[in-house]
Amino acid sequence: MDLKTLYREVILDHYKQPRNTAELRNPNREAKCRNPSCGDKISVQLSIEDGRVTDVAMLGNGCAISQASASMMTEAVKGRSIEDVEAVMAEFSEMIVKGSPDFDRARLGDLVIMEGVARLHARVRCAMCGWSALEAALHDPGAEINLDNEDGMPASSRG
Amino acid sequence: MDLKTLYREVILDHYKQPRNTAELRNPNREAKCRNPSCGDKISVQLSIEDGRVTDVAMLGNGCAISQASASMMTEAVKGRSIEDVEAVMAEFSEMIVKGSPDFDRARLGDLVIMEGVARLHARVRCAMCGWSALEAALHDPGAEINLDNEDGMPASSRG
Amino acid sequence: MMNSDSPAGAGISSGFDVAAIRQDFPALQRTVNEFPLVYFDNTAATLKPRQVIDCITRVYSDFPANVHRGIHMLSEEATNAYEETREKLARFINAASSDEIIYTLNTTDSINHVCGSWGEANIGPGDEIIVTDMEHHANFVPWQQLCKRKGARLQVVGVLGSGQLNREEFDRKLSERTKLVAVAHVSNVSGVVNPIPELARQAHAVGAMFVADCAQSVPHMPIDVQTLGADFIAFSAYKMLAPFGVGILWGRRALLDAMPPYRTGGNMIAEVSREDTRFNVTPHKFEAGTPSIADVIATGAAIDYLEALGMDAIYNHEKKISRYLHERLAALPGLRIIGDYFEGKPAIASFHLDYAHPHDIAQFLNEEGVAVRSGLHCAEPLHNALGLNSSTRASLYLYNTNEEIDRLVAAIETVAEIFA
Amino acid sequence: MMNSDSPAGAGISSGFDVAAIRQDFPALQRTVNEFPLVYFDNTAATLKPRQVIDCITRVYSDFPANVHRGIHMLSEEATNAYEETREKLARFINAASSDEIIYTLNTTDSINHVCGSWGEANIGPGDEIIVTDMEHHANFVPWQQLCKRKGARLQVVGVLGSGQLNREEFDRKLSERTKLVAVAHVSNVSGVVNPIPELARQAHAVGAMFVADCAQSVPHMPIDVQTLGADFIAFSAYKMLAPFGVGILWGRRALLDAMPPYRTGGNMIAEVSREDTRFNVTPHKFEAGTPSIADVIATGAAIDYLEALGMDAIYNHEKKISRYLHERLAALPGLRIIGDYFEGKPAIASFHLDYAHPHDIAQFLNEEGVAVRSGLHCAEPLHNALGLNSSTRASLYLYNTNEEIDRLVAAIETVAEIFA
Ligand SMILES: Cc1ncc(COP(=O)(O)O)c(C=O)c1O
Ligand SMILES: Cc1ncc(COP(=O)(O)O)c(C=O)c1O
Repeated sequence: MDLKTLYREVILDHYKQPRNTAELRNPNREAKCRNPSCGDKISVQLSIEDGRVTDVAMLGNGCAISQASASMMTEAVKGRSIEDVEAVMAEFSEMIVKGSPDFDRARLGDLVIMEGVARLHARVRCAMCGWSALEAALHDPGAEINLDNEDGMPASSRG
Repeated sequence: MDLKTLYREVILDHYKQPRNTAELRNPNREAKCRNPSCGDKISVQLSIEDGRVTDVAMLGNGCAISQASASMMTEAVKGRSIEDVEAVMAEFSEMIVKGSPDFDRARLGDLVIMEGVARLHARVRCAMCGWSALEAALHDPGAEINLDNEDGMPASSRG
Repeated sequence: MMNSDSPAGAGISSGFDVAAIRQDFPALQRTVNEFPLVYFDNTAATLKPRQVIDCITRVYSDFPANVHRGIHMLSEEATNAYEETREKLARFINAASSDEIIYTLNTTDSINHVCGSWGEANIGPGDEIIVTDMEHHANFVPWQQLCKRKGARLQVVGVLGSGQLNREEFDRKLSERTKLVAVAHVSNVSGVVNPIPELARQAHAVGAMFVADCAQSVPHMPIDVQTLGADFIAFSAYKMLAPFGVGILWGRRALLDAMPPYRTGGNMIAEVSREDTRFNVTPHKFEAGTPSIADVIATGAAIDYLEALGMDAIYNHEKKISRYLHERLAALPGLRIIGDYFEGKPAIASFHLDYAHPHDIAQFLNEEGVAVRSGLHCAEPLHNALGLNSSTRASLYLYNTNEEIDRLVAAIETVAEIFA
Repeated sequence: MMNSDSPAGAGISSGFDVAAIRQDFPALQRTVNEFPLVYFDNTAATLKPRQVIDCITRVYSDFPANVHRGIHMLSEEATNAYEETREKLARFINAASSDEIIYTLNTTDSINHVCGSWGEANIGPGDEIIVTDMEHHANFVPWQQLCKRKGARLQVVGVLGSGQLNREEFDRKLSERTKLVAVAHVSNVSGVVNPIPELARQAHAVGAMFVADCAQSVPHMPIDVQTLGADFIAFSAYKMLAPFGVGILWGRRALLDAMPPYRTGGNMIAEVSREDTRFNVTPHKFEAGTPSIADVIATGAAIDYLEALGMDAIYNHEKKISRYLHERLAALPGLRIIGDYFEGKPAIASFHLDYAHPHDIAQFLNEEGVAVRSGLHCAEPLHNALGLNSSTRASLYLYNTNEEIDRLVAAIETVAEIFA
């Protein structure tokens, strides 16, 4: 898929109309992720009940890839069990960060259309921003994660 | 003049039998020079009376070039007026440090046979060690001069 | 000794012959997605002419030895060429002596030298250091952190809507408490050229030291440290056609002589005993360990290249393409350039588009073969001051042309099509 | 991606084929006074194979761009190759993670990082730091100066007549007051190999940090930081076939994470505001400003070259030529080698002659085409301890041969003729 097609068919829809952007009233988990290369920030809020993500919101702004990826993320995790969410996170990271072809396509579902981002190495950070916030919300609630400058992996430095 | 000839005909004579190495009884000027590339040190002592170097000694040890150059230096300055000594120092430095062909041959006399050292860039320091001590004895008595690592010029750092 | 071929563009009759100059740069032969490369990321690093590349090859093929006046032939050749670059650099910026030229790793390292040596020794509680909002992090964070360590106060001078320094605020913040002023000569984002001679005169009048970050000026315009007025300047060789790995710190001899060394170790010493160390003289006392020898020597080849073209001619060419760049960009709907255009502005334009994010812009520009930077350009305080998250920067150099600017404009129009 | 040609000497059937290896090194084609060059100054800097030289040319011709994940193609290529070397270095010394590899300017800079960051933060009055008399100034002066600044005490452990570390004195000086121990893995003068694992175990037992200066071990023998036992190691790329301009600091991740940055500026930050700065993570928080990008990438090519030959095979070759070197030199009248020979001694021999000064020896050896170093080799405390003003050092590497050792011996005999 060439870049224009990737943007036109996948990214722009979510960029222009990102899903789940209404602030939650009573989130019980929340975290932020910041991309130091552009200063963009995404916050993720979760409502978790009985081991299940009953509601999710992503707030903040950024480039089309980070917004689209975070928006798709909210759709992918809403209503899922935490176990499922963890598994999806792992597969998404395998696809985007490792750029490995060996991820579980079935588990990723619609997210597979983001595969083309893996070859845009400098944009891996963008694609991971919302996901890193999600991961922090689950494992280190309240954290403000910085994406590492070089390899797009979430870094543990806190404010 | 090739290296062997330079050493055989010029350097080794002074190296093996350096002139004016007896410590002076009552020097009125004295300074040291150290070559940081090998740790060698040469001290120069002067007796100056009525604006004239009535006696001179060079003490210390080092490589053949530094010893020979310092030994020749003592012969060149003994009995000369300070003005003459300054002029000889300047011409010697012109010949060795600058490597310029425009030095005053007449003024340097026998010292001209050291000309071949100028092309041994790494040895300029060696050839200048005794001379730098002489200069310090005249202008900054008591100093311990260090030869600069790169260009063989005396440096002003004091102990 | 290491004199290189003249640049093709320096022919007698040709004036400034960009087409010929371009032949010297192998990277300009590259294509991206089948488009010829348009390289507009020169603020980050310039391309290298074959004269510089060949010089590196020659050093490593012929005399890849360590310096410091080793007696064998290869070391002698390396030492001579290494010290020759110091002479060339001194002449290039009109330093009083080549002893005032210190080789470091990059501009950041040069500024850290002044901060870690002069700053550590001279800044105390209650003192103030002035920087500006338009500094690169390299000339901001070290001073900020020094102030924190020392209980001193960082005074940050803002910028006006035009992008220019707020001189009134500068005058107000400068006081008897000011011990050091650190200002970029040319902003790497807005291209603003600060009036260093005047600012330095004001700083000196209150007894403050003046550091000019010349990373974006020395490569682009003639610089004479005798008239610039700063006490220290810092710049990077790789931003002026030379290899990575060499920064330069110039400082006034008397200041350098009085400063303690920054790093310690081999070659910067005169004598070492168990008990104590006597240091070598300026500049060697600041050059601990084995330097980037080949990169330094090839920096000499880069200076030969720049001097053959002439810094006046280079700056004139840049002014021309800068005017065209700004005209063309200003005409694009939804595009705003950071800072007002002014006559003589270096060919740097950082902009934002109403309809697209800098990272997406850079991505699509790359798709069309146009290389630009997007992000904060290591100048977060400036972006904060302007209320911007980030920007897209096109920065040009001596080999760039109006035709390439047309390519940039066409590529931005593609972005508009996709996002609009 | 940046994989280079295999070295000619790594053919399947050929074992360690020195004749073929030598073809890779352009400098070995040189003559000095019509003699083929014998390069025995490898401790100061090694020659470079064409694989490394070609890699530099390729970087500057194809993607001479800055790193830090710029979005355009050239920056992406540069970033990928730059980070790939970090992986290669991590594998080469068996680091737990490539995040533990920090690029610096040289070994001296690496040690200054530990001293200026960990040392500044952790050393106080009454604390003690142990070094040895056989340290290079790079691993001596920084600790001595730190002790002076902090009111701490430098404990210097001497060497025995054999050249070996005085272990009894080490045991005696090590105490609860010891906060850091800094020791060379291999002496650059005597070639002594210190027992780092044991010394580090002892240091850790009293709660001290251990820094190993591996500038002369990593290029010559297999190194595994997991078993070496040190907390930090430092070495220089240009001593292992790579370009000048790259030092490496390896440290344990947890220590690096807890340390403040050494230099500050661009790229080592996460967020900068007027008031404060949050730093990037390890290793980036230690890499301020633009690094020696091409030199780092070509360091990857050097590692490819060394790995294709195999570090075991390289060390075996060196042991063989070392034995021959020591045998031949020991047989010369009036010649004494610093330190006793031992099985496995790296091919370094520093010697003095009764009848001639090291500078004169080096001069005449150069005349015969043999390149050696003379002087203090940045190890003045060792020369002081041995009562020597200076020495002449022959140091060999993977491309050197017994025939070249014969040339050295013949050249020393010429010196004897002239001076005797
Ligand atoms: C104005 C300015 N200052 C400082 C720097 C930092 O230079 P370096 O990365 O060589 O340390 C840059 C580089 O982008 C710059 O543009
Ligand atoms: C044992 C040892 N340590 C440190 C150094 C210093 O290395 P650099 O000059 O790369 O800083 C050397 C270089 O000669 C060395 O041999």
